[in-house]
Formats: sequence, structure tokens, C-alpha cells
Amino acid sequence: MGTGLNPSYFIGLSAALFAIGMYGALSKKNIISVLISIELMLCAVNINLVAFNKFLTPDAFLGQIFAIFIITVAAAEVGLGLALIIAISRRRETNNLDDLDWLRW
Amino acid sequence: MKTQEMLINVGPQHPSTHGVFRVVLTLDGETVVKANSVPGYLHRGIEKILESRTYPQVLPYTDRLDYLAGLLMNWGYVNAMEELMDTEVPERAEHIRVIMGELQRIASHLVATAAYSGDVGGLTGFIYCFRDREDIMDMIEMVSGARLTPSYMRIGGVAADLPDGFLEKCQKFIDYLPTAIEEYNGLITGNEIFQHRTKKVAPITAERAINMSLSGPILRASGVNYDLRKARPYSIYDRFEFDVPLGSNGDCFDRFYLRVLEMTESARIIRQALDKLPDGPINAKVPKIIKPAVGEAYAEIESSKGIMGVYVVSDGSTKPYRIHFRRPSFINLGHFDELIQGWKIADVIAILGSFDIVLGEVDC
Amino acid sequence: MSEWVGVALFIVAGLAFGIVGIGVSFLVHPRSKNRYKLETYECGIPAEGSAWGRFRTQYFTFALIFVIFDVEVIYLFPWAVSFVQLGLAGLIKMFIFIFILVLGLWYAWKEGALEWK
Amino acid sequence: MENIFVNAAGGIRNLLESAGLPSLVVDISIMTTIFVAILVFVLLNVLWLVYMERKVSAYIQCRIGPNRVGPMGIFQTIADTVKLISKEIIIPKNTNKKLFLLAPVMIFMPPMAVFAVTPFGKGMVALDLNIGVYYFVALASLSTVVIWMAGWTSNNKYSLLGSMRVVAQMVSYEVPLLLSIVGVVLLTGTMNLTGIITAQQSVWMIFLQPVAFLIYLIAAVAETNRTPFDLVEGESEIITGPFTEYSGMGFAFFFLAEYANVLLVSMLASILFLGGWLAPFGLTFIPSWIWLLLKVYLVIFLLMWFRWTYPRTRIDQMMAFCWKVLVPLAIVNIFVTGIGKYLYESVRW
Amino acid sequence: MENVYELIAFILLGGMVLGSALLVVTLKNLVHSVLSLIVTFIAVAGIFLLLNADFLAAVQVLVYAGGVCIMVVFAVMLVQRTDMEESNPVNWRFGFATLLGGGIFILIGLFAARSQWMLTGTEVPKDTVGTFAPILLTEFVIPFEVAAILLTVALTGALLLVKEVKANGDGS
Amino acid sequence: MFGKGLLKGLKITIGRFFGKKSTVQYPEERLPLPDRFYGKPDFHYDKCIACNLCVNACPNKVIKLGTETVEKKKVVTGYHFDQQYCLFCGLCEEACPTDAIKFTKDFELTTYDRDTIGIEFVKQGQIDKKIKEVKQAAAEKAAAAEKAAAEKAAAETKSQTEEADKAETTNKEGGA
Amino acid sequence: MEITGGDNNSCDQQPNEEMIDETTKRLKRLGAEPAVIGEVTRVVSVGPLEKILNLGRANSFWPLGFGLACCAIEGLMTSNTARFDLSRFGYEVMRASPRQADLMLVCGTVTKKAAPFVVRLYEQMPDPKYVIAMGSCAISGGPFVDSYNVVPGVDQLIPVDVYLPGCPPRPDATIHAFMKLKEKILNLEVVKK
Ligand code: SF4
Ligand code: SF4
Ligand code: SF4
Repeated sequence: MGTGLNPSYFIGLSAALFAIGMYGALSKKNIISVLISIELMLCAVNINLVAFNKFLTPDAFLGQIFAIFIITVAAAEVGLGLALIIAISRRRETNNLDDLDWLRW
Repeated sequence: MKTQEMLINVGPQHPSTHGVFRVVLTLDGETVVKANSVPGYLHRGIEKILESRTYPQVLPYTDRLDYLAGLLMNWGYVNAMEELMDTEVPERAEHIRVIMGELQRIASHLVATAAYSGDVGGLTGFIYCFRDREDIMDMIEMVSGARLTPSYMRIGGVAADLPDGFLEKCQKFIDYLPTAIEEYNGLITGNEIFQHRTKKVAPITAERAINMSLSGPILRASGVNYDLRKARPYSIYDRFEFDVPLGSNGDCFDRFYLRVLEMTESARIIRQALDKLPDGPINAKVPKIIKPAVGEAYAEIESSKGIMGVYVVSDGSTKPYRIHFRRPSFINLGHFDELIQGWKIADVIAILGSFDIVLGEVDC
Repeated sequence: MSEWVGVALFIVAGLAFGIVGIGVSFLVHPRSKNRYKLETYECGIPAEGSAWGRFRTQYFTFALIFVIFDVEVIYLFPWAVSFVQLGLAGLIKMFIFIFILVLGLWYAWKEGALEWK
Repeated sequence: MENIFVNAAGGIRNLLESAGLPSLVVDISIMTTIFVAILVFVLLNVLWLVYMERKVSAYIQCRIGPNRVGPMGIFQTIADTVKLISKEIIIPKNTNKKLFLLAPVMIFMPPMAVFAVTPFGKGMVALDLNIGVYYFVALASLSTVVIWMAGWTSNNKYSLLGSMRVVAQMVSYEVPLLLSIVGVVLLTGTMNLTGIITAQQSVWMIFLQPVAFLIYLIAAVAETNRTPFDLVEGESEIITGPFTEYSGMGFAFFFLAEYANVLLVSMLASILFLGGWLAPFGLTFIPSWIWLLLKVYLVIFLLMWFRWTYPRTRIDQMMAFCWKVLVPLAIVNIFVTGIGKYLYESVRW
Repeated sequence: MENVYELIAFILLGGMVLGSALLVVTLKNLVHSVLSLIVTFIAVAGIFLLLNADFLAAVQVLVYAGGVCIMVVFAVMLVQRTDMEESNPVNWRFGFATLLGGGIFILIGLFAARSQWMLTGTEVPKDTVGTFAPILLTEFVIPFEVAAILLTVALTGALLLVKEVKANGDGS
Repeated sequence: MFGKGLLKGLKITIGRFFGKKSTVQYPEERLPLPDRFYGKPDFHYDKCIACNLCVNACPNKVIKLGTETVEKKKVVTGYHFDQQYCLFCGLCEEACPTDAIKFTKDFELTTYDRDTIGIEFVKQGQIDKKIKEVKQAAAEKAAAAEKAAAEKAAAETKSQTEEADKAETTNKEGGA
Repeated sequence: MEITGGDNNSCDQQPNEEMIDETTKRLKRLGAEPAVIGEVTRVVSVGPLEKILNLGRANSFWPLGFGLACCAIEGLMTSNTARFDLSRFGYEVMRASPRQADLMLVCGTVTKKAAPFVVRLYEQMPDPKYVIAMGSCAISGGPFVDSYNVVPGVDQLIPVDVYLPGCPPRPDATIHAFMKLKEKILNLEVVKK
């Protein structure tokens, strides 16, 4: 294994992606964009996991298997999240996060 | 959830509206909630033009009404004129009319079949039907000199006698037709995809059909046995033996298949007419300059699209005072808006196709 | 690694192909302006209403079911590849897995989510 | 004949290496050569396919088809392409210009990326990936996005409706497609395309997996949007679907990409089910790449034959067919294959 | 030699990831955001390739770029009432979000840069899929089955949520 | 069984694929056209008797017949057939008593210019010739008539006053 | 009874100046002004290149699938069917959208109600575009020239390249018209003669 690319590069990338996702998740008004940003964050996590897999446990495949589970969970999460948004927007004429301050609908 | 409704224009320039017909659809998702048909893009003012034409000159214009069944349109007009003038048409002429009229009916039904096949996406069926229609076109061209707009009939008879070789050709075609129909049945009618698309789509009940004054194959597809050729025979139809095919469900498939069945019946009639074809004159004695007495007449024939009625008012001059056509497609189309409600866009095309409209006739 | 460089090359080339095609066309094609050319086409009459209608949920429903099954397939492929190695145990585990998902499909079917409205 | 292309590539490599170039440069130049060869191959095939479709449709319809432009009319598609290049590209107002142009530019990317891993004959594969099949399907699925983009940016009702429909359709049919492939992978135990072909040495997959083949074929027809599932181009309903607003070269790319995709799915079909380049009946004197081509064209002819025979289905029936018939069938197929394979393996033990 | 090219690939792909991710959170039009999200995912798949995870890369493309993004797009079309322009605004937490995001980046970055990695030096096996499938179905069998349950539950739940309201909801 | 119809369709189309093609390759091969075909009109100047029947029969006033009365005889000086308004119905042909207007089988009427669609059949030369002929004929006729009249008159006078006006008759004959 | 209106005894039917003026005015009211023919510009314009491109154009007209009346049956449908087979020349690709069409086959009566959309469709076609006026109606209003609702010739609205008289013209005649148009594109000199 060469020394050209070490995990730091990937972790740096993943951190940047995570930060961007975090920024999006916090600063967006539209719920869907918040969801998208969360996807970005999950993606960042995946990069991390796969990087660890490659550099730390290449034969145990822990990282990759975890990544697969995360992808599964993310898919389920997006599906449910979007369904929720659709359900909400059906009742309230909004998809602006700040307007969703009621507890009951 | 309340989905936003979407307005969609089907037509005027649209590949499957059979011309320049326009329907404004209000869609909810893909389901039609409201339909608003806008005809009139081909309104040529024929009825008005005809007021300035002499009686024989009216004839070529009738061709341009239902241009898929020009001869039948001719026939409707000459029928009305003969009623107005009390003319007796010679036997031979009547027989020729029947032969040509039924050939034209087959041609028209072939186009309907073809167009319907094309509408649901089967382009090969389209071409096959047109291929066989060419034979009829040849025959029509042979007798009249034009393929689509023959202007062949004349008040009191027909323009010219059947040319040499016509009878053999016609006989040959009649013998060939069953093979062709079998082919259509194999390719189009029997196809499961086609059946799934058309069966149980937009059924019209018999009662509704009568109330909406539908006529022709659309009416009979709903199970109403009303064919002018049987119900009130005009010309010499009472001498022929034929059945009136009837549908049972009145859905798109029945409307389509009925036309295929009617082709066979028409072939039967032609065969009998060919056998019985008498010799004799082909024209009644009509004055050179036609000047009917003051009066009016209304006559109907069963055209390929339904009942074609012609109403002529004469003021005693050489030109009609008023001519009005009862155009079957136009009246059948009256039920369209209501019928397509609740069906999907794809069905709209199938339903419109099963109506077999001709815009020349709808817009007149 | 280098094999992936090849894939990248192919992708870039596919893109370049498109760009060159459109670019050449832009150079040689004639152009003119008139009243209606840039208007939205709507069967030859002025466009009515907006194209931005909202749609029925069916589109979303199908996409959702697709994603779920897509994810299922992720598991199926590795299983299929090492089927021999996994033997009966693997077979049974996978059948349970698929069975649970088929339950979901069955539910969707029953709920009418598979109908296109 | 057999190794003509392989030898040519080797020759070029030797030539370059003897010129003393660094190995990576050699690699990349070989890659470029292969790439150019594949590009030319694909383009020629696509042009030929357009012509062939017109000819086949004509013959089925008792017509003759193009026969004026060039001998037998084979330059017809070239004339069409030249004309399309010379047509104005209209960018309607109210659209996002960049995206509107990006869609046709990108439509060739997924098929090109997939052709990189397709074996064209024995030893004739640019890249032999371990996960070939999966990669194949994954990248091919990206066309969906591009088509959707085209429909969406056009800002036209027919386009939008059409693109929503086509995406729903393509996405749905991807599931049975993938599931039918699982059956094959199960039997061969590899996802490598070359591996799958060599695993069919004794018997072609079509005989072991007839149901999967059928499912694959139907799904492939749907994926490439051809009759009876051609709702994108469902002319009689939504004009030309997502491409309504595209003119000139923009349209040409979509038009050609359709045929590139046809080539792709037929290629995959012959690799997965028809034994790829393997010669049947020991007819090995015919080179492997010719065999592959023959099989591919057999599948393509089949697709064309379907197209010119059947009417179009309705979208609701199509979706129901996918989810209520094909997917359950494919799952059952996997079950049966799994059990069968297990029994076979355990008996052999 | 090899490493240099890997580095170049990394920089290109990383640039693509970050650039398109930035576009995702800054573009005004939500659909454009989603489209650039697709680019991000594809670029991330490229990163996975760099990390010898070819199967994961394909999964990333198939599931994320081809599936999830389509789903998001459909949801957007369903939900968006008004004009698509300006459909992706930022809210008042804008400053706070920037700070937090930046902070996290700097923190992790620092840690990552300072870490001493204990590299094993072994290679990832060539046949990734064939190697990890057995692990997946033996050691991870419980999460594996749970994944199935999760997917089914997500499917049923989501279907329940988006079920069309009958009768009164649809009319006029 | 489901699928039977599908297979049958396939059988039909593959049969057609190998079957006979029904295309007539137009520019080289041509379909035989019936004698009654209405294509490009043809006008026989010499046959026309300028009776105006065709003009009156035409529903759309396509034909413009120009006549000139030369020596009390109608001469056709123009026969403009404006094809762009024609219905190709053949009523004019039917009306014509002398078959002067006839339709040929030529259907390739395409032009680049709208003005050239209408056909003027009558050429100036023809008119001149005709007028000349008519005049000549008229002259001859007049002469003949005169002659006849003269002869008749002569005969009459002869019979009436055969002997009485003998001298006058000789005078007249000498003058002619 | 007396006949009123529709007096058609004047033999002169070619639309004279007055008629044209009147028509244009009425059409304007309907929103169908004659097509605006924008100035055609090119980025690159080289003679030989243009020749090659013209070769392509002339061998592949994709007609706009757009039928108005009777002539459409002959011109658009029958000429595509087995016996006549326009596809031999590669002209059979009917496009439903004007964006992909090169040729507008005006087959049928252009009424005043239809005029606006005919113009619109023409203008929405990409350059270069061609028009064939097929049938008496499209050329001049034909049988219906004295109707109140018919445009006396589609060349009042859009520039026509080739006129094909007939009512309706035979499908073979349509093919002939296509070939004439091809000739025109390949060799403009032919036309000027
Ligand atoms: S064919 Fe008919 S329309 Fe034409 S000139 Fe003769 S009578 Fe008139
Ligand atoms: S009817 Fe015949 S003879 Fe009389 S004017 Fe016409 S062409 Fe001449
Ligand atoms: S020219 Fe004749 S056939 Fe053509 S549309 Fe007009 S009336 Fe119909």
C-alpha cells in the first residue's frame, strides 16, 4: 500500500461534505432541501466508513457492510420523510419548515 | 390530496384527432374530469356555398363532406333530389349504386379500422388496411375517375356505366376480402393488448345511445338494431339478404369490431348485387336543366358513419334555396364530451378513434 | 485502478461527443427569429395554464416502491454470487429476507398503490 | 479473423512500447484507441439500426422502405443526421437554457460508459469488471434522469407529463430487469460478464432460465421505450413526450441514444442468456465477435418484430403488469432457481 | 507513479463532490438542487472507486442517483405549489448554520490531519462482492433481516402516509 | 390462453416480412390509370364550338371562355382553365357536346409558382388562324351564298322572265 | 321565394387586391397575421458545406403530421402506405411536434379559424423549413374559395415552396411534389427558370 493517499484526505473530504450538509440542513426553509442535506451528511459518513474499510480493515469488510446498511437506512428514511412531507403539505398549504410549528394537525 | 388540475389541449394539431379537432381536457392526474371539444377548424361553409350552385353542381361538394365515403354522400344527396323531383331510378343504376355504395362503405370502414389500429399504436395494422383499401380505390377510380372524391352519382342515375373489367375486379376483391379480414382479426382484433385497451372502455348503454341520437355502428354496438337499410329500406335494399351485426356492450371494442363485421355483410350485399345486375339504362329521364318545383324534401341513407340525411328546399329556380345535411359524425360527436369524463388520456384517443369521425363532415 | 480511468475516459468522451455534436450544429445551422418560434408548443395554439401542475402521488408511490426493491437487490446480488459458499443456510436467510419484502409488496398491492390513477 | 482486433491492439501496444513511452501513456493511448474503435462501432451500429428499423418495418408492412439514398438506401440515416445537424436548435423561452442543452449532451454518457465494460468478443473487452452486470444496469439506469431532465426543462405540458410517465415506467421495469439477472448470477456465481459467458460453455442460460429470459426481454423493451411500451413516444397521446420541444441535433441525440440503448440491452441479453460469443454446435471457425454480433442482431430483430406487430399498452396496464406479474414472477423464479441450484449442488456432492 | 494519478483523481472527484454539494445547498431552484445532488452522488461513487469499493460505487449510482433522486424529484413535483424558482430559500438560522458547519469541518479536519494512522498495509480483495457476501450473511445476519423489516415498514408506512384521501379530498 | 393472439400476430407479420411487397415504385413504375381519370385538362381548340356549356356546368367557375364574334360566328379567343380552383369533378367534360375539353392522365401538375397553375389553352396563333379561317370561310360562304343567291336569283328570273330579261342577265354575269 | 346572398355570378374569382386586403384584415382580427419571416443568419456559411447540408436536407424531409381535410388522407396517409411508400425516399418520418419537422405539407382547406395555428406551427418549426401547398384548397381555397370562412390560399399566410394542384392529388402526385421540392433545394436555379 502506497503512502500517496492516506485516510486524512478522505476524512477531510468527508468532513467538508458533512459540513456542507449540516449547513444545508440547518439553514434551509424548505423541508425537502433539509432532507437532501441530510442525505449529503449520510454520504459523508459513508465516505468515512469506506475509507476506514480500505485503510484499516481491508479484509473484514466492516466499513463496506456498514455503508450498505446506511444506504438501506437512508433509502428508507428518505422514503418515509418524503411521504411525511407529502402528507403534511396535503393538510397545510406549506412546506416551509418554519411554519410547521403546530403540534397537531 | 387536492391535485392541481391541468388543462391539456389535444389538437388541433395532434396526430390522432383525425384532422383538426380539438379537445380541451381538464386533467386530474391523468384522468379527465372535464372535456370540452372545440370543432369548427374545418368549417368551410359548404351549406352556404351550395345556395349559389345549381343542382347538379351541388354534387361534387357532397364528396367533400365525408371524404372517406364520398359515394355515400353523393347518394344521400341524389336520394333527396329524386324524392323532390319524383324520379324513378332505373334498375341498373340502382344496382350500380348499391355496389359502389357498399364498396365505399367497406373502404370507409377500412379506414376506420386502420386509424383505430394506428391510434392504439399498431402501425402495421394501419398499413394493411390501407393496402386493401387501395383495391377499392382502384375500382372507384375506374368508374369515376377520382379516388377520393368521385362525384359519380347523378340525379336520376349514375354518371357512367361500369367500365369493362370492373365486374371481374369487384368479384375478385369480394373473394379476397375474407382473407384480409382474417388477417386484421389476427393482427388487431385478436391481440390481447388491443383487447385489454379497448374492452370495457367507455361503454354506451342502448338507452343513452338512443337518447343522444347516435346512429350507425356506434348505435348498433350498443345493441340497438337500427340500420336504415333494414329498418326503412331505401333504394333496393329490401331485395338483399344480409344481417345487421350488433354489439352487446357498446364499448370501444364493440364499436371497432362491429365495423369489421359490417365489412363482411357489405361484401355479401355486393355479391348479390353483382349476381342480379340487370341490363338497361343507367339514367332516368331528367331534364337537362334541373328546375324542381317549389317544395322541399328530406331523405336519409345509412352512411358508413351513421344516418346521413339531406334536406333540400327548392324555390323553383335552378339553384337550391337551402340545403342542409344531417351529418352523422357531428351528431355522434355530441356524446363525446360526456363520455370521456372519468377516463384516462390514453383512453380519450381510443374513444375518439372508436367514434370514427371525419372532420369534413363534422364541421361541414 | 487504471481500469476505472478507462471508464472515466469513456464517460468524458460520451460527454464530448454530445458537446461536439451540438457545437457543430450551432455553427452550421441557420437561425432566424419570429413571433412564435420560442413559444411553448401546444398543439398549435397559445399555451393555456401552466405546465407546473402538481401531480398525483402515484408517481411518488412507484418511485418509492422502486427504491425499496432497488435496495433489496443490493443484497440479492452478493448473495447470488456466493450462493454455493453460503449453502442452505444462506438460502433460507435470503428467503426470509425476500419474504418480508414480498409482504410489503403484497401490502402495496392490497392498498391499491399499484393502480395507476 | 478470430483475434484480429486483439492482435491489432497488441500490435499498437508493442509499437508504442518499443518507442519507449512510459507505461501509463501507453495504457492511455491504448485506451483511447479502443475507445475510438468502440465509439465508431457504436455509432455505425446506431446508424445502421435506424436504417434497419425502417427497413424491417417496411418489409413487415409490405413496403420496400428507404432505397433511394445510396445503394438500397443505406445512406438514408446519414442524410438524416446531416440534415439534423443543419437544423436550427430552438431553445424555447421560459426554459433553463443550460439544462435544456445539457440533457441531449448527456444522453450519450450512460450508454458510452456501459459500452466500456461490454465484451465484444473473446478477449475483446475494454474493461473486465468484477461487478460487470451490476455496473451495466446501474449506469444504464442513469438515462432515466437525463430523460426526465429533458422533459422537465422543456417547460411544456406534454414534455412534463411524458417525462413523469417515462420515469415511472423505466424505474418500475428496472426491478424485474434486475431480478431476472439475479437468476443468471445465481447460476453462474459471478457478476463478471466474461465469467458469465464462460459459465455458459455447456449450456446457454436461456435453457436454464427461460422465465428470466422472458422477463428480461419484456423489461428490456420497456426500458428502451419501444412498442408495446413506447409511452414516451406515445405519439397519439402526448406528442413526442419529453422530447417535444427538442429540435435539430438536440432531438437527434435522443433519437440515436434510443438505438444505442437498444444495442445495449440486446448485447446484455445475448451475453446473459445466449452464451455471448460462444459458438453453438461447435461452429468455432466463425470468429467469436461475429457470433456475438449475430446474436445481438437476433435479439434486435426480435425487438423490432415486436414493435411492428403490437399495439401500445396503456400506462396503467403497463404498470400493473410490471408490479403484479413480472416482479412476483421474477421473485418466484429466484426462489425456484435457488432451490434447484441447491439441490443440484448437494446431489453432486 | 500510481499514487500521483490517484491523487489527481482524488482531487478531481473531491472537487466535484464539494462543488456540486455546495451547489445543492445554494441553488435557488429546488429541482436544480436535486440535479446537482445527482452529480454529487455520482462523484461520491467515484470516491468509492478510489477506495476499492466497486460494488458500493455501483450501488451508490443505482440507488442514490437513479432511485432516491428520482423519488425526491417526484416529491418536489407533488409538493411544490408555487413557482419552482425561489423554491429553495434559506432561513434565519443561516449564520448559525454557517458557523456550525464551518466549525465541524475545522474540528474534524484538525483531528484528521493530526492523526497517526496505523495502516494495515493489506490490500482490499479484488473480488469485493464475493468476499463480503458471506460476512454479510453470517456475522451480520440479524441487521440483514432487520434491514428487510425496515424496508417493509418504510414502504408500508410511506404508502399509508401518502394514500390518496378518498371522497371529499379529491373533488373540484 | 393468454398470448395466443400475440403469437398469431407475430406469425402474420413474419409472413408478411418474407411475403410479396405491394409497392409500386412510382417514378420508374407507374400504376395503370383508368381512362376516366381526371388529370391535367386538355383542350382541343378546333373542336370547341364556344357553346359555353362547360362554363355553365362548372361548379366553381374554373373555366373562362373568351369569344369574339367574327362575321357573326363565335370564335374562341381564350380558354383559361384555372386549375387551382378546379374540383376535378369532370362536370365540364360531361357537358361538352364535342369533347373539346378532355382530361388526360397526367397528374404531375406540381409547379413552383402559383401563377403558372392556370392554363391558357388558346394561343394567339390559333386564334389568328381560326379567325382567318373563319373569315375565309365566311368569305367563301358569303361568296358561295352570293353565288348561290345569284344563281338562285338567276334561276328564278330565268324561269320567270326567261326571255324578257335576257339582256340584263348577261350584263350581271359579266360583272361577276 | 327568392334567393339571397351567395351571388356568384361574377366569373372572376382570383382574389383581387381588395379581396386580399379584406382577408388580411379579417385574419388579423382572428390573430392570424401572415407569418413573420425572420432574417436567416448563419454563423458559418461556406458554399461547399452548404451544398453537403442541402444534400442531407433534400433527402430527408420529415413532414409535420398535420392533416387538415380530404387531401390529408391522400397526401399524408395513403402516400405512406404500402403501395406508394414515401419511405423509399426517406420522407416518411411524420413528426408530431413542429420542432422536429422540416416540411409542412398543407393538405386541405385552411379556414380562417385554423389560420392562426397554421401560422403558429409554421413559425415554430426550426429553420430551414419548407412548405408544400397540396390540393386546390391549400393553393387557392379551391372549391371553397367563395366561402366566408376559407383563406384563399395558404400563401396568404406562409411562404409556399411547391404547389400541387389536384382535388385531391393522387398519392403519386404527392411524391412528385416531394421530388420537385428536392430538386428545388438541390438546385435553386431550376426554380428561377
Ligand atoms: S372538373 Fe369540375 S371544377 Fe374542374 S373545370 Fe371541370 S367542371 Fe369545373
Ligand atoms: S362545352 Fe365544349 S364545345 Fe362548348 S365551349 Fe366548352 S369546350 Fe367548347
Ligand atoms: S383540395 Fe379538394 S380534396 Fe383537397 S382538401 Fe380541398 S376539397 Fe378536399
